[in-house]
Amino acid sequence: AAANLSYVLPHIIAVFKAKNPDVVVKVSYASSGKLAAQIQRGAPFAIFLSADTSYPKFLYKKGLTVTRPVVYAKGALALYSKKIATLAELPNLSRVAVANPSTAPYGKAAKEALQNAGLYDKLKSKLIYGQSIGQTTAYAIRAADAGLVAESAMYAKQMQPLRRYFHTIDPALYKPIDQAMVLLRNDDAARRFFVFLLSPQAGSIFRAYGYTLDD
Amino acid sequence: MIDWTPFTLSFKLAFVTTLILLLIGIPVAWWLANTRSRLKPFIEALVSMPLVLPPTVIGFYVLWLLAPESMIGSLLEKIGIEVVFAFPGLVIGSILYSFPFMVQPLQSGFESVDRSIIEASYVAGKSQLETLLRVVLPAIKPSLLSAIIITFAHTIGEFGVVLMVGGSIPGKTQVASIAIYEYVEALDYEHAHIYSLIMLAISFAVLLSVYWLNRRFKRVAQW
Amino acid sequence: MIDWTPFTLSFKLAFVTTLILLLIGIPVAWWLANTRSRLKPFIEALVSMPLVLPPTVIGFYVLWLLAPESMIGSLLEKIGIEVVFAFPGLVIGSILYSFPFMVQPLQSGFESVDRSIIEASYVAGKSQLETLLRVVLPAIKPSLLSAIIITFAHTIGEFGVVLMVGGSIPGKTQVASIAIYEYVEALDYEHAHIYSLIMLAISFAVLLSVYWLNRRFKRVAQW
Amino acid sequence: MVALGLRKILRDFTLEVSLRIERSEFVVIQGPSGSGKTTLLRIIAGLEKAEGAIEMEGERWLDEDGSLPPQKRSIGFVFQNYALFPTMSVLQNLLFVQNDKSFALHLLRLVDMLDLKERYPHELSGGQKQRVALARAYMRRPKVMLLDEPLSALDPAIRTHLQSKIKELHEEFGTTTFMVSHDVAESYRLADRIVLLERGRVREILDKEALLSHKTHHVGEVVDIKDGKAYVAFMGQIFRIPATKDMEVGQMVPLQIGEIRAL
Amino acid sequence: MVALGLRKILRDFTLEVSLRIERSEFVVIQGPSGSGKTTLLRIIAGLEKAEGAIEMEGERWLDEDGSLPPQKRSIGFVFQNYALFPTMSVLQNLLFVQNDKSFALHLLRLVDMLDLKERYPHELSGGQKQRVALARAYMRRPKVMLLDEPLSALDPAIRTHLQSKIKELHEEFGTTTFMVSHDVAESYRLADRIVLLERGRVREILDKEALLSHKTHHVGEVVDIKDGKAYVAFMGQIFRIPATKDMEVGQMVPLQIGEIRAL
Ligand SMILES: Nc1ncnc2c1ncn2[C@@H]1O[C@H](COP(=O)(O)OP(=O)(O)OP(=O)(O)O)[C@@H](O)[C@H]1O
Ligand SMILES: Nc1ncnc2c1ncn2[C@@H]1O[C@H](COP(=O)(O)OP(=O)(O)OP(=O)(O)O)[C@@H](O)[C@H]1O
Ligand SMILES: [Mg+2]
Ligand SMILES: [Mg+2]
Repeated sequence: AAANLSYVLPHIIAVFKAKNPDVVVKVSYASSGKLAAQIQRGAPFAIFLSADTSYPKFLYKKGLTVTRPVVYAKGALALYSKKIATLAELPNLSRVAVANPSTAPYGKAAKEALQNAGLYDKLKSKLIYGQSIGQTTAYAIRAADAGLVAESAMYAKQMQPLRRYFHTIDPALYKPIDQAMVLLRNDDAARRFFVFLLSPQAGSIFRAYGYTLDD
Repeated sequence: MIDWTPFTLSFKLAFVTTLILLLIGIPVAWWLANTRSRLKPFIEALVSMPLVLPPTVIGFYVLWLLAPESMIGSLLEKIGIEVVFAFPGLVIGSILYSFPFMVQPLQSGFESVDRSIIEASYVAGKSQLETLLRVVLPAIKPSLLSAIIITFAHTIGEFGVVLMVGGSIPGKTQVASIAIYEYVEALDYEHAHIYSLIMLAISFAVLLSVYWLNRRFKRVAQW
Repeated sequence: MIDWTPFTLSFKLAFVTTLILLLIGIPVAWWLANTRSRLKPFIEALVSMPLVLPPTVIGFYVLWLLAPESMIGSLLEKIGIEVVFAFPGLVIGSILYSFPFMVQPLQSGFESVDRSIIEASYVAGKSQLETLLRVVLPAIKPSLLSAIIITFAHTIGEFGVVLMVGGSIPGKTQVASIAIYEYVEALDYEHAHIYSLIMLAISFAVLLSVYWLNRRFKRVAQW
Repeated sequence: MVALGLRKILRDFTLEVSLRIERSEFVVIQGPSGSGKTTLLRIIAGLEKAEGAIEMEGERWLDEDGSLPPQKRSIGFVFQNYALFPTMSVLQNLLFVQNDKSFALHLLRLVDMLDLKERYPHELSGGQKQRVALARAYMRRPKVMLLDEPLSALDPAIRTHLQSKIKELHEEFGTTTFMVSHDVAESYRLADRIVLLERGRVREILDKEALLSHKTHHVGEVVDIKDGKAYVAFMGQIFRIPATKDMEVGQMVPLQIGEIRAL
Repeated sequence: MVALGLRKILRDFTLEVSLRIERSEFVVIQGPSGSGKTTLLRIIAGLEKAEGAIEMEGERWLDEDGSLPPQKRSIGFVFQNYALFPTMSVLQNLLFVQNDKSFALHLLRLVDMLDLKERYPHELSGGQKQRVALARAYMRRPKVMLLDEPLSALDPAIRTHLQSKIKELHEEFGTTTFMVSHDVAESYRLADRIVLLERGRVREILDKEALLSHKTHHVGEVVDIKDGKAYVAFMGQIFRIPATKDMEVGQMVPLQIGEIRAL
């Protein structure tokens, strides 16, 4: 599963296990790029939960999946800063952390948001790139003046004392980050979990962790 | 609650890797130290090559090479050995990446050993192998120790290759370094700190006892 | 089209790091090889500690330590030195992580050098420093070379620490290993292959010429 | 029968030696510093490549077809720099060659090193190391013994003692012995044949016949002549004897031991 | 004035030496293997710690307050194992000590090593290395020269030659010299004073005259006892000496040479 799911998935799995005590769910977190490369080379994963839609599509096109990509949740961007509260103030700062647009879906969205807000060119030289959303968050809370992070990070246990520094970003500024998944193996337990992930019960947990869902 | 499996996996991996690398590295380093072949500089440069690529990228190529779809991979699959996303894959990846750490110090140790004790052993009728094991290796103990410790510690800490080839499967390929990395990624700094501390503590204890034993032993048999 | 800046950055980083590490590593290794302090095994174990944590995690702690919010970071900021997300930060991170690679081989070299040539130099009126530079270091050239090459090559390939401390800013902190890593992550294998090949080719050329020169030099002044 | 015909070039130095001796002979090699003595022994041991041939009591150790590796040549070698194994104690140094403890202890007693048998080489004085090296060389009971100045670091008393021991062991095992020595007295005492090397070539061979005249007596060095007395250095002492006309300072003169006294 | 009062313990070996000599004297140290000669020189050089005091021509090199580091003691040292710098050529070995090329060439000529001045130590024979070590020790024109068997690996011809050179340099520079030697002829020729060590203690101090009456101990083997006479094998001859009560056949007995005769 994509690394940004590491706060929410344990919760979902706990609920799932309460209903299906016979199924053992093991999660391997890594960046979606690594996971896609591994799946291509026969990694023994049953479900791939990506941070975007492009990696599942890539695998689907190669015929490595059982199902088409299905969006299970949408991520939202948040601004994290101790100094400012809105995007418009960003140019006053000297270092702004974003995820790498070429490898992380949240990076792509962040770039888009900045462009749409007309800030990208001004900020370009002040951007610092995190390789993953976790790294970007680490930058934001310690080393940079601000960062565009995943809203779901706010729900991580560690972030509770820092919650007030998270500020929402207008969702209109970027295309929602569709997180898609594919089923890779046709076995019953995997299918059961796959289906559970799309259930309203799972949906409400996703929501509680800052993701949005189409109704 | 602390899950100890990543730690046992890490130490198992480091132990197996170091052991195999000793068996491979000693002959290679010995050959390099003694050869007069014109190819020597090429092979020396080649030995260091795994160092210049990022571990993840090495892992990526190893994955490509050993995956069931590849020649080697399908062969291994046929004889029933699961390599990628399994412990043997971690070992292969680590061996490849840590190879220079084993060979380099050993080679420089071999190169600076006093030739005449080797000759004295030959004259005493001892084969090259026996000379290597009973005369040369004991004489280059500082280099041997440094090769073992660098390799061991580095395998413990490395996670790029291992993550790529093994895929962080809990209880199977998720070693401690990956676990710590994942905690950091998940912003779970508390667990990251705890795991790091445990890792440091165990490793420190292991290394300290090695050095301490080494020192005690030296006091008996100084050289 | 190939962007060469990551490569020049990588080599600049490796060069600066190796140089500084030589300056720090030689005295430390010399001290460790000669001391009779009871603390020696502790310090030896400590020196290897950077190896047992994953590079990214080390990078994480370095970031924490040097960030503008920290004591050290704010101090540096005040005197106008930008550390994190800048080249100096990369250097500090790399030095920290590669420290054992420099110290270990040097120490084992120093430990196996013939004491009597050191004494001969003292008797000739030479200070410890001059003895170290003109008698001991030349005498342990294989170990010195191996320390330099491991450190250099490893700094080229390392990306965990550098990535964390530097933030992958193109032209500033995005070294080649990070660039390659990013291509792999983005599934842009074609570019990854090309960059890897270039990296391997340059590094191979550099190492080959070092080994070749070393060999030529040895033929003149064999020892 | 032992026959050598060798040629070896080291930069501007050429060693070219032909030699034919009986088995079980004791050959002393003499020659100025750098004349090729060590090189000759190393070639016989197989530690140095050379052109030519070595035939050793029926075995061919070197010919055009190749060279027998040192391991297969039954030799003992005392190196000029001792080459003790630094990680082994004195006793272990001997046992490494041949795991025969009683023989090792016997040899250590001969060279008067029994008390120090648990010491490591770096805890020994120069002469002590040399004696261990000597004892170690005999451990294999070799057919051919190569001794490169095996007594150079020793005082006269132990030196004479070890000379007789070397001679005894030589006879006991029927070893063919090549020994480098700079000591004229020592050479005359031990040798069946003396080979004089100079710049890599054999200048002269003193065989049994030539040596016979020296056999029954010894040589001492004239260090001073005063008032009709010659001061002669012999076996670690200076003796005063009547000077003869043809005596000169620095000369080696033939001597006899007139009298010994028990203490 | 040079005064030493030293004590040093190495495991079960204790060196305890008191000595008082004139400046510019030539002192030869003799003694059996392992008697502490090298250790004594190393203490004088400051390479080995010791209790006690060293006063050297007015300077205090060692006392309760501490020890002058070897660098500050004006000494030359020829090590028993030569200790040449392996990465420097012969000439560089000398120039490293003192960058004085003409003096270096002069010294190399003295020891007959001028032709090989570009060679590296591993390309030299044992005796050649020893000569380089000797030349190197003089490069600093030291006040005190410490020579640990500096001629042991050399043939008699060059050995005698170098003895006179050492004596000349000693006189030219007014150096105080301590030289370990096993060779009596050499000692007689060079020494103003001879110090005999035994088991770490000074057994006797001799000047040249006294050396004449000094007797070395040897051992011989009793081969027979008949009619109150013991037949003793010594140096290849059988001597008849009065038997004492505790003599037994096969026993090794301590001996002295009473008299020698020229032939
Ligand atoms: N590190 C050590 N530990 C224990 N004993 C030692 C050590 N070094 C030297 N010795 C002992 O000290 C004694 C004196 O040694 P030293 O080298 O001074 O002898 P020496 O008179 O120079 O002998 P030689 O003529 O054989 O060179 C010897 O008996 C030796 O075994
Ligand atoms: N590697 C080398 N390269 C060039 N010349 C060498 C090399 N090794 C030895 N020689 C030369 O070969 C000659 C013979 O050396 P060897 O060691 O056999 O002399 P030796 O008779 O044993 O002298 P010594 O009595 O001084 O030990 C010497 O002149 C030496 O300089
Ligand atoms: Mg020789
Ligand atoms: Mg000595």
